[in-house]
Amino acid sequence: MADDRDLLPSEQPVQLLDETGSPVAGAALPFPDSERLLAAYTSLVIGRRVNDQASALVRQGRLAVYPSSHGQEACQTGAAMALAEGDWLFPTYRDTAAVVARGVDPVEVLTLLKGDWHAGYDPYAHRVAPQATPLATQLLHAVGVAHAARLRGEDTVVMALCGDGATSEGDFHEALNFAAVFKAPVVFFVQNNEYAISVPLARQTAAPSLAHKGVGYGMKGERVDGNDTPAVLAVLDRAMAAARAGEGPQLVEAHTYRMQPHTNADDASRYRSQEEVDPWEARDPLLRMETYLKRKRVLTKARIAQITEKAEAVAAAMREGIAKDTDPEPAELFAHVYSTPTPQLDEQAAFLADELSREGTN
Amino acid sequence: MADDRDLLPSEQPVQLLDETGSPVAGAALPFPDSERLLAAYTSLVIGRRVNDQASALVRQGRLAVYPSSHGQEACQTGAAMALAEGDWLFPTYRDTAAVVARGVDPVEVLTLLKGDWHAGYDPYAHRVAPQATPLATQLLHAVGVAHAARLRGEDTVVMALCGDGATSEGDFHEALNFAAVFKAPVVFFVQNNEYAISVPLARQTAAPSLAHKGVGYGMKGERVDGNDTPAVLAVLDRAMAAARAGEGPQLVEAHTYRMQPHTNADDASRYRSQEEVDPWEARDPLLRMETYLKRKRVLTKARIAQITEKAEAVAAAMREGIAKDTDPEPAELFAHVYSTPTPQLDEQAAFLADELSREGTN
Amino acid sequence: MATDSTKLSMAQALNQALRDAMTEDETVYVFGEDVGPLGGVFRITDGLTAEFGEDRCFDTPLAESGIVGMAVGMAMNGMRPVVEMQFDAFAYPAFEQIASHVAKTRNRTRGRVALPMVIRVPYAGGIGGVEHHCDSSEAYYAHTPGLTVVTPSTPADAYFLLREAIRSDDPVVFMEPKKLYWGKDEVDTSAPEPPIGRAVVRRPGTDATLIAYGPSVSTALEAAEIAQQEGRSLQVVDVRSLVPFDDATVCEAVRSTGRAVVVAEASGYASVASEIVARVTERCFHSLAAPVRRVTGFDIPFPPPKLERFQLPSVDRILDAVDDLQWEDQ
Amino acid sequence: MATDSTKLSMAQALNQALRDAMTEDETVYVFGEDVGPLGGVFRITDGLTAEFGEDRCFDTPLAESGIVGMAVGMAMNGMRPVVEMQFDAFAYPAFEQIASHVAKTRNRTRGRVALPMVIRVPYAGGIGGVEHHCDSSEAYYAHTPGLTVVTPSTPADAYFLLREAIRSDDPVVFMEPKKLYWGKDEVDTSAPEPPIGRAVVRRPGTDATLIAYGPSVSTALEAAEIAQQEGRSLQVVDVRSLVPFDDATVCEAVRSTGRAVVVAEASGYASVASEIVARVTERCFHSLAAPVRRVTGFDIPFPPPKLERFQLPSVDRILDAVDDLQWEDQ
Ligand SMILES: Cc1ncc(C[n+]2csc(CCOP(=O)(O)OP(=O)(O)O)c2C)c(N)n1
Ligand SMILES: Cc1ncc(C[n+]2csc(CCOP(=O)(O)OP(=O)(O)O)c2C)c(N)n1
Ligand SMILES: [Mg+2]
Ligand SMILES: [Mg+2]
Repeated sequence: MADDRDLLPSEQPVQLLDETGSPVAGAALPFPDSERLLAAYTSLVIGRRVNDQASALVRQGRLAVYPSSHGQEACQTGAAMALAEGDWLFPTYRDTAAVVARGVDPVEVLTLLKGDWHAGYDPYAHRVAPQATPLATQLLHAVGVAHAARLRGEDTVVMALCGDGATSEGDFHEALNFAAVFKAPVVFFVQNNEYAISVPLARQTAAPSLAHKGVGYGMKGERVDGNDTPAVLAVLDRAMAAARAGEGPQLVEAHTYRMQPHTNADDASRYRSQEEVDPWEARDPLLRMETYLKRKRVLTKARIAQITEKAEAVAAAMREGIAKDTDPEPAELFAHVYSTPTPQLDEQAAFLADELSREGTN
Repeated sequence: MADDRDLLPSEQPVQLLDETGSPVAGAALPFPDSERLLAAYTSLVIGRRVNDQASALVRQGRLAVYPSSHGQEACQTGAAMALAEGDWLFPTYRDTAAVVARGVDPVEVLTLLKGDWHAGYDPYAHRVAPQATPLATQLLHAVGVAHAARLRGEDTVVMALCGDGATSEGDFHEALNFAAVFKAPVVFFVQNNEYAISVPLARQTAAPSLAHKGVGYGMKGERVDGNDTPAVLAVLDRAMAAARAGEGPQLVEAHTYRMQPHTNADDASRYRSQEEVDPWEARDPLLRMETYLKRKRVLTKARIAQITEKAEAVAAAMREGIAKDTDPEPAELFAHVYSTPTPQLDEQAAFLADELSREGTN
Repeated sequence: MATDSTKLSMAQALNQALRDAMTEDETVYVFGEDVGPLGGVFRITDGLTAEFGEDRCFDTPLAESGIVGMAVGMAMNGMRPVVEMQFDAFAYPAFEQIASHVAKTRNRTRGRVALPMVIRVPYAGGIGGVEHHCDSSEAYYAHTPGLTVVTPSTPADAYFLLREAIRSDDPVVFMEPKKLYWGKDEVDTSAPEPPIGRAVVRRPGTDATLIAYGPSVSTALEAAEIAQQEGRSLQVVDVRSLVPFDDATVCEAVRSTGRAVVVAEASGYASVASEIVARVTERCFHSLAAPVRRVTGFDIPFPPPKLERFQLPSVDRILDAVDDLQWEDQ
Repeated sequence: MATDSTKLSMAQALNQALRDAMTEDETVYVFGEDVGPLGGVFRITDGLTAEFGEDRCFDTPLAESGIVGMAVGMAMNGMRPVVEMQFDAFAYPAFEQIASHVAKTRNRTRGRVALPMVIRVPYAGGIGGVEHHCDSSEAYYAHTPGLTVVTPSTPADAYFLLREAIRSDDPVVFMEPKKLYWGKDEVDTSAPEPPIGRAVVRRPGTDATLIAYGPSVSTALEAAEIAQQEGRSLQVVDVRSLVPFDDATVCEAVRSTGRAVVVAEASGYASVASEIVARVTERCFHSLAAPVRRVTGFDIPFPPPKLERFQLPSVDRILDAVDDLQWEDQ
């Protein structure tokens, strides 16, 4: 126990790139190379475009609702880029950009919010769990997936995402504890965006930081500037490597900010002032990376044009895909409840089919 | 955050009296005075007697089951003695000795295990909540009681007990977090007796200690030798005072050991060896206090005789009380479900009454 | 307290009930997720923090078991907490606290510890909500002895049921049909009636009885209206109080028509609708010309928005069930 | 695998089923509280850690939501977890995981993610257990679409139901009547039958049908035996599979006698017994000479040991209900 202080997170969140886009001197972790950063920048731009396109689709009435990660794209990008092919991602409703960065078609992701079905993509195709709505519940599934992989001797690591609010749920506690006891290879990545709908962080915890929650599980907590893409990458890379190396689960807290309302249905003016939001504009993760990469001359005008084009193509595909008529068949209601419908469901399906056929003939 | 290290518990559990019954030099906390220690010793002896009497009653078939705190009496005594009159105690099924030390009639406490009813005492009479069976659930009730008292401006502190196993439940997490966020005056007192039925501590947590769990809530954790009565008293006194002074909730972990099986129904030989148990005999809290108090000449032969007599009287009253026929009336089944029975329950009560009257006439 | 009859939405009526209860009784506390400055995601607690202060109406950390468990403690210690579960399915983390403590504490303690608390649960579908936001979870609570379970279908009932629930010395699970939040109706808060335990005949009728509650009452009334045009007179009973259940009113209604359909949105299997069928049949068997029919949700998880209309009891489905009540022979 | 017919207690039969399943399929994992070296508080997992190693049968930290949630993840990732909830009421902390994930994952993912997992729940009374150890919680699960819910009443059924549950690609809530753990009976593990979804007539009879499951089947059989002596022939159906429900077998039985009593230990309100009454009445109305009666637990929290016999369906109570089936006129 001589080393319990090692479990404490750093006093300040890890930062590699400051708010002006300049590298931080004497940083704790190595700076990712330019190639990786360029890929990250591309992902940031696409993530932002996906977020904003989805919000626009809500305004146009084509999606019911969208919880945007606008402003949190460094975390979204980092979460996806830190994964190897065999790894798993466990996202929440707010992590559409991460899911897309992992390779899932945005239109499939938005199936849920379009109202066609619940999870719209095949979780096994890219090893991405369905986006979780009941808070913190997915963290336990992540532990189970990781434990199963470990039992089979695979070197899979699972990245489990949640928000600051979700850390208050009992399942958060049970997940971290199970992972620690079983040394399950999970990286718990908390995006602390300072709000759970209207509830500010101070109402969520009295701890010095959310990363401090690791201590109670014998897990080192790490804090990172969540709007600093290189830092997020470096910290998550290290956490993934540690988990993969058998060092057990890791907890990373990213300090970021929810720039927009919880969803379009929310009215943030009821609980926070514009003055609080404004300073965060200057900390925008895209801006910061752009400044840096431009200064480094990795990002040229031509490159930016290319990337923008790519992002626009993604947005166009989203608009197109969402515009498509993909209405599910009523019969599907009974198809997936069990591997084989029960006699009761067969009866009910027949009832509905009959009703619909009579509707049709009326 | 410069002071997050202050949240870490001490490297070693606080000890005032070592295993040989000698005061520890340079102890962190003041030694309780002899009067208090004599009272504590009396309570230890009675607690032990209550435990062993209850176990005997089980063997005689007069109680269904008894989860004994034999060996944990220092914690039981400390938990009760740390309370002021207006304070509340939230005990578990294993804390009968603490409940008795708080002033509740042991026969009333054992109503549950005698099978007469569930909670057998009036929780308001001594401000002792019903003994909780569903693990960790009572910790939240403790927070609610404390919060209500604080809202009314009372200086009540609530002592909430649980075991090492219970710290793994989601409700443990939610209780500590709620208490910390609302600065509720609660002392969470974990009796770490190294087992949850058959499951050893190592399967419960990977943390350096359970007291480390406080850090994640911004709550200082404290560790204490749970078989060292003066230390338990001193640590709990300090925690209660801090909570009462508005410093928010406190977490105390006592290191102790479950000397006997989980209950009489348990077979501990399936999961632990006698060699593991044996060394703990020497750490017995009674023995240690007796040695010390004798050496200090506070405890004389006459005093011991007096105390033994007192304990025997408690045991005799237990035997007598338990032997009494206190069978509850079947009609009581319907009496307390609602403040006024529903028409449905009235109907069902009448049905049962009719059935019984016919039984009677058969 | 408002004394005039005014048009209020159910959301406004609930807000008024909380406001009036908090004014009248300083031991009433309101808390939950986002119920403070935001006023709740459905605005049921709108303005309460501003009016009564942060102590009386406050946000908690995000943990439902915590919310209910803390309410248990506060109720033990002289308060009357009213807590909000944000949506039906998000009350499930609190299930242990509800089943093992809220429901049982009075009985466990031989009547010594009462838990005067209200758990508000916005429930059911009809608003195009995504998964986990539309469960009809009333059966879980209604099956648990010790809980009072009520559900309003009008703004006036919402007001009076909530006032009575808060005044009750027993814990009440208060199920609010989300889709009815915004519909306005007359509410005369000065004309109290005691609705817990009392069903009400919403529409008289002579040929068959529709037994409904919460979100299904309006659909039943619509069906009755259309049936009227088709020459069939349907009586509509609003159960309103699932526990305790008003056998007298319901059975009298069923006996008077000899035929009945139970309408409820929840999946039918082992549900409150099953119970109503069972008890009505037990009590009115020889008055029944046909078996009591059910129009309920299918035994499937609540569907995605584009398919939800197939899950909800519809006017047509109710009328089909009525048609099925063996009118020709027997 | 044992191939001979042997006398086994239900506890032994369950243990054998786990053993055989783990031998046959290396993706079967058993975990929970005290299931490792101790072998479970009821010894259902006795010897499994010793035989299959600590990876295959292991103790977890003490957290039911954690246990079920981790099982969900393992099931997603190629395993067939079998988890134990130590007692009925201690499964409630896992309710959210069960209702929102275990039950819904296949459906949520359009059939892409199956959850082949079993949640074993020792349940019901009859063993003099103290509070929170005797709940009959089957209705909570049976009402939740997506779960298969079964409960054996004999050692042989215990064996085959558990084997089939583990083999099922759907999540199964496996309810074990605690009071039947120790009763021995013949089990021929080499003579498999597929019992999920299939009720069984345990005793033929012509005058009335007793419909029971789990802990109540033996009581129903006893009642039938006594009725026989009194000249009344009672048929006994063991439902066995609560979801899916075997309408065909149950209805055929009821139609053949025209009278029926449903026997279940759980509180009656909004219960599985309500469902059986409702569906039998819906389907067999014109074959019924009397309303289907229920003998269930009262709508009260499970009583303390000294009063539990009043809560359990008794032979007398069943016979009284049979007497009540309007034998004279109608
Ligand atoms: C168990 C549960 N309770 C409540 C909700 C309703 N809800 C949805 S999002 C949210 C806030 C979550 O905040 P946080 O975890 O910080 O994530 P963020 O939305 O900020 O990304 C709440 C209360 C839920 N989805 N699940
Ligand atoms: C929610 C819940 N799950 C399971 C149990 C069954 N159970 C009773 S005591 C116990 C072990 C508790 O261990 P610990 O918290 O260390 O307390 P101790 O018995 O050692 O005092 C278990 C698993 C329970 N009572 N409640
Ligand atoms: Mg947040
Ligand atoms: Mg312990």
